[in-house]
Amino acid sequence: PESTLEKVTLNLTYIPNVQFAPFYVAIEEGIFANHGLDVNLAYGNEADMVALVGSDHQQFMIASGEQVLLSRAQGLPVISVREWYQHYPIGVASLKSSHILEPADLRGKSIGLPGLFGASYIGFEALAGHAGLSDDDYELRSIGFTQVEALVTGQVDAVVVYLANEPVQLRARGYEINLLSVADSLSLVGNCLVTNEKSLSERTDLVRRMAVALDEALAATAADPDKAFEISRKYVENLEADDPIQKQVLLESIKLWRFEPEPAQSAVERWENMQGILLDLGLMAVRIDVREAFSDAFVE
Amino acid sequence: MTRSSNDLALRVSSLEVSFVDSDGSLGVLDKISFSVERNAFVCIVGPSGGGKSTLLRAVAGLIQPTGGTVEFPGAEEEKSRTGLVFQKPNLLPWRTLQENISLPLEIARRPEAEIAAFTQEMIRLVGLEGFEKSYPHELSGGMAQRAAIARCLVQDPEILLLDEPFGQLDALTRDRMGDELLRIWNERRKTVLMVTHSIAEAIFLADRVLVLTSRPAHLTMDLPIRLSRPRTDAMRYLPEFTEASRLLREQLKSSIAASS
Amino acid sequence: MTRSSNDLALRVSSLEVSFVDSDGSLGVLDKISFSVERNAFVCIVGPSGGGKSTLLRAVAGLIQPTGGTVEFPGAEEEKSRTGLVFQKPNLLPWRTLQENISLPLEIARRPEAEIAAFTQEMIRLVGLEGFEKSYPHELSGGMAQRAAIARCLVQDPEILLLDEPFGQLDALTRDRMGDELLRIWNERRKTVLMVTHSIAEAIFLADRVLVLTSRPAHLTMDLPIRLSRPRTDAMRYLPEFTEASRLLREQLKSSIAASS
Amino acid sequence: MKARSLSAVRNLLLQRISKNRLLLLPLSLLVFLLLWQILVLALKLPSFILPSPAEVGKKFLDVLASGMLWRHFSATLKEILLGLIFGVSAAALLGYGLSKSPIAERMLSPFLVGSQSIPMAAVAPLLVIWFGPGLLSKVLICSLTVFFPVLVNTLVGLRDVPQDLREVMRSLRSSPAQTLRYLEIPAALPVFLGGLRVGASLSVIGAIVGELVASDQGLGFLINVGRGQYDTALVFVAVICLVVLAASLYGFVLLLEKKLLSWQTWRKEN
Amino acid sequence: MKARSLSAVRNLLLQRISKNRLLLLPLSLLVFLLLWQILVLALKLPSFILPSPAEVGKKFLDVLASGMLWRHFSATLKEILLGLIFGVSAAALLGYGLSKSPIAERMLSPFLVGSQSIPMAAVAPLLVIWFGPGLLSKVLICSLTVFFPVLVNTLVGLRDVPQDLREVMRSLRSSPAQTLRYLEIPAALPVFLGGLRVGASLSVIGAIVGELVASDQGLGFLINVGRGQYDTALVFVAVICLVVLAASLYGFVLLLEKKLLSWQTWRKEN
Ligand SMILES: Nc1ncnc2c1ncn2[C@@H]1O[C@H](COP(=O)(O)OP(=O)(O)OP(=O)(O)O)[C@@H](O)[C@H]1O
Ligand SMILES: Nc1ncnc2c1ncn2[C@@H]1O[C@H](COP(=O)(O)OP(=O)(O)OP(=O)(O)O)[C@@H](O)[C@H]1O
Ligand SMILES: [Mg+2]
Ligand SMILES: [Mg+2]
Repeated sequence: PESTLEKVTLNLTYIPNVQFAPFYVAIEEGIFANHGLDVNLAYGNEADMVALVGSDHQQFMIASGEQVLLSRAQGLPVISVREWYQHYPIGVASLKSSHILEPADLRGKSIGLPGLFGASYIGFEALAGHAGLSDDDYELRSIGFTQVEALVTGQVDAVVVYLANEPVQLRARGYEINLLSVADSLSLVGNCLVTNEKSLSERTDLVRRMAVALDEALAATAADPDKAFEISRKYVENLEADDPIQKQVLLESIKLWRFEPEPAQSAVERWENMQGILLDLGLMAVRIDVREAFSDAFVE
Repeated sequence: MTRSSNDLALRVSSLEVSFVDSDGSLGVLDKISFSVERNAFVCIVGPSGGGKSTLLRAVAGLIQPTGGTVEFPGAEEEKSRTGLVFQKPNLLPWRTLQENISLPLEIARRPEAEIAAFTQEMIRLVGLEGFEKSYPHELSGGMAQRAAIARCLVQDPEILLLDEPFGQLDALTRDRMGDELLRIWNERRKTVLMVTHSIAEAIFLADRVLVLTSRPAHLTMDLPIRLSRPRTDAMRYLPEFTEASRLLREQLKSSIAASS
Repeated sequence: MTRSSNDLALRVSSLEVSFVDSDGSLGVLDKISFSVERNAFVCIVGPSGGGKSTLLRAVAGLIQPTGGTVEFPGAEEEKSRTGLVFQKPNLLPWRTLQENISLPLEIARRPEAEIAAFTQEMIRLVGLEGFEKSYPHELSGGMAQRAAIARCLVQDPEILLLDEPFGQLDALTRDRMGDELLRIWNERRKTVLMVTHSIAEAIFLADRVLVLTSRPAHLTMDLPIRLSRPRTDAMRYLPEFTEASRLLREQLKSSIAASS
Repeated sequence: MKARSLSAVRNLLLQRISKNRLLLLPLSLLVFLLLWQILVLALKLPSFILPSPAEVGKKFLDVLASGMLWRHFSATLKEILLGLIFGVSAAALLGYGLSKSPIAERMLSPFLVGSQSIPMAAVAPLLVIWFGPGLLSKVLICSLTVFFPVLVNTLVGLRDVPQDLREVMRSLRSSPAQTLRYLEIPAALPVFLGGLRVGASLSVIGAIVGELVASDQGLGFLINVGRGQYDTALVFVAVICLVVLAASLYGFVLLLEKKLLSWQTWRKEN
Repeated sequence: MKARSLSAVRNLLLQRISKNRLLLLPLSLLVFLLLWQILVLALKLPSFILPSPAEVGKKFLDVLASGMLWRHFSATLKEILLGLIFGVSAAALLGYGLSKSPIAERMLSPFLVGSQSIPMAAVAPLLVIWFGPGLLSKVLICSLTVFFPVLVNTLVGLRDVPQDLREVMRSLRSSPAQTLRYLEIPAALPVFLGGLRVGASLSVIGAIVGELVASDQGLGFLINVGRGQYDTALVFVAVICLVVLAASLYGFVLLLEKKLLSWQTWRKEN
């Protein structure tokens, strides 16, 4: 019966989007309910949400790996309990005519990115650093979230993008592009399910149920993307039933997901890779113990 | 009409006023003392810029004297003790003539019907019938000033303070308003303190005429007018009238000469 | 002083003015025609609210007549043809007295030195020495009006249009200003058209007195004053003076009675 | 005399035109659409950067038909109206209070001014914690935006009430409440309404800022959706709705001015 | 008479206090810091949501010493000053023009109002494409923010110039330029400066909005950095700088008012 379901809020970043299809599926297909959860989805700024979860005003959110480290470095007791993404979802897109085929080709180019913060900045620096480039070798321009527009109007030579979104948009509009993926160079922690230490220790069962539900939701979505897309239309505004672009966005993001939890050892590696970049960039001042940043308690 | 000289409506004692103006302090009133008996009609004359308006405003309580006191012996109630007609009409531009005249009654929270009746009566008295709905800007200078007089009379104050109320009226209206004022004063037993720049008007209307010097103003003359009531036009040619006129004119001239 | 009656400074022909006010159209001037010879001194009297100010404003070109024309035959230049003193002082509140008086000269782009000299001369003429740096609000009603007169005189216009300029002055200043006005008029050969509400003043100052009726105003009398120049106080007691006074007073009374 | 009658004719003409001002708005709209279309043709930008009027028009009809537009529009409208009510009342009350106490004004004004310049994005978590992510925080931001111009103009308007009219009221022994009612409100109204004009059009931005930061409805949300899906026509539809909304609010205040200040045509001379 | 002399004493006291107003600001600042500290203690919020005054103070000294604060502060200041110059001049010029032509006002005002309500975030792509991500687009947004309140108050101020003073100028045959100089500017100044007060404090938000969307310098950028690194104390330092900046601009306009409107103490009676 309904009354036994536990009400929780799950914070997603930005706005309703097909990339969040698993959560819509989990609600509509009763996956959350099967685990005794009544989930309310909320949307907002990632940093704000991390602060709210860190202060235990809310319990769950989806956040990118570097946010967990950055916030822990500032003393926020947040912790990742389940990696959602297999690959770090950032890449560099350029028009075919620019002939940027590998990271080294970025030398001397102007590169647009939303700003000198967040996943796109960190992802780009990881990519460039791995190719032996430094900030003197290219010109970074903060252009806000106008990557597609800036690229096609020739304002910049390349732009830092989310792999599942902008490339699809560009290709769908007939632009031929080259894409460099961060994940090809380096294994980093992408989006994960994040909670806080207090919830983890005091409401372990709740956290477990949430993590398991996420697992099942990912599998269900990947198994029938068409159905997931149809379900998403209830949640995502302005989604046409036959919208080829948005459907492609969903397919592209499924490619990034992690289905089988891996042994803890390689997870530590991914977190350490991330920490190394943050330290190099001066975004973190001191090294922390990455083992405390995630929990593998729910990895089956 | 019986008047006891001990029955005072107003006592002004050593009144001093000075302003802080853009270059230093400006003494305007210099130890002015006088009193006004109940129901007396007193006129004030004096040179321009002397301090006549300032005196009236101090009596009305609109400016705080630098020294001295203004008292209303035996005044019954705090309200409606004085009613002031300013030198400028100062009508509220967003109210029609009628609404301007009824304002004091609205402020005093009188009943609607009474407000309407009194207002209409005053509009008739000052001869502005037909302009009830006009806005101040649609009135000529004289009409606006008549409206301001009506606004004061409608309050039925114990002491009427009038600051050159007829300055902008034409000769005929002026005479008529003077007569009306005497009638009202007589009927309703008012005390009147009026500034005027016409010596003839002062003598014709007043029981006493006070003469102020130029700035800093002090009182140089307090002339009783010994003409019987009611006053008639014929009195203007009596020797008493001419004599008072000569006295006042000379006093004014000498006080201006003395101070400048 | 020679004056040819053909030498006109101003010709007003069938002038009509009506206002659209809050309830319909209000006819104010009704086919007014008269002319003023060069260097003549003409006074206008009439009941309050009749349309005297309106007439002056139409002559000054401030309102567009509904009908008729205003002409200045043989005027040499467009500039400084008329100078108008309003019924209210209308000083600019952010300028000192001195700056208010020098304004017309600044507008006419006169040289600095000339501006200073003329301004000072006018301040002396109207007796406001010592108040050069005062702001309008620091002046008494009469002082402000004198400043407004000075502001008009400083322009040295061909035709002076004066709208009850002495309304707020005390009796003595008023007489003095009248004398000064006659002196200026005489010295500088000005044409003067002046509204006043004092019949005595009109007769004392003017070559001709025009009488307007109450609204809608038309011209009911054009009375030549046959007193010699220069005028002296003694003339006030001449039979011509008394007769003119009686005539005007009667005309005024009858015209008010007729229209109301 | 010729010059005068000429300008009289001109005045008459202008009167005619301004009487038929129902014609004026469509006219200027047409000019605007034309300019837009020319821009599209001249710049040859892809339509996801600058869509043509026709594309936007089609999108508009689509979302109108689906009811989506109205849902988000009414959500934003609600925030704005609530924000206006709170913001304007608070500003008017505080403005009156401060105008009576220059010391309080001097103590508070740095904070009031400061509060204007706090970017919402910077204090969003505090807002969410204190006021929740819902309606309240948006109404609050909107009120805050409206608040300031109305407050300043209330202060300026009350300061400019002519001193001699104040003296009239004092000589009539009017109570502070009566002075407020009979003198201060009508005298300060023109400048106050000027502030309301600004405030009313800013209120729209206020509500949108809140929605852009975090929301799941409203025109600001619709903009986020459009941007996220590179559906620029949708963004334009939302922006145009905002513009129309702001212009309507402004127009409403103008109407109010016309009604409340009818004496002003006459006021000039007093 | 007692009441009068009592209130005289009170006035004197108030005068004293307001003369020593150099004391007033630190006082109200102290009250503010105290309230803040109490809030921190009472709510027990973690410092990454609401840092204590001490933490923020320490951070302030850090970034001040490193020169980082000054670099970003001066970048924002530059945008704001340029934005103010452009915005205010444009508004004053256009306001004067529109006040002379009611028809033009009626045709343009919907667009002017509309332009106020376009959220920058929504048109950011166009702005970036047209004006680049750099200084120009920020100055533009800032000008646009300043523009509107100043425009409206210019219009209101010019409309309220007393008609009889206009008649005086006409009777003196003053040219339009002279009427502007001698009558309209001084008469409209009080209300115009009221608009400038609002505009000056809004200009700060204008510049920040641009910086928050896309930038690599300025206080808005610093906020983004602080938020990105969960360094809330840094965000607060930036916000406080903004607040101080806005309050200073406001104070500057107040000073200007005091200087330019010294006649206003006297104006009341005319
Ligand atoms: N608020 C004020 N600040 C400074 N000076 C003032 C103020 N009010 C009046 N004065 C000065 O006080 C003097 C007297 O002014 P007041 O208005 O009382 O004169 P008055 O006798 O009424 O003159 P008038 O007959 O011309 O009206 C004048 O010199 C004037 O400049
Ligand atoms: N702008 C206007 N709109 C409407 N009516 C007006 C306007 N100006 C004047 N009037 C009306 O015109 C008539 C004449 O006004 P005017 O000011 O010319 O009178 P006046 O003869 O100068 O009176 P006073 O001697 O009292 O100054 C009055 O009835 C007045 O109500
Ligand atoms: Mg006086
Ligand atoms: Mg008149």
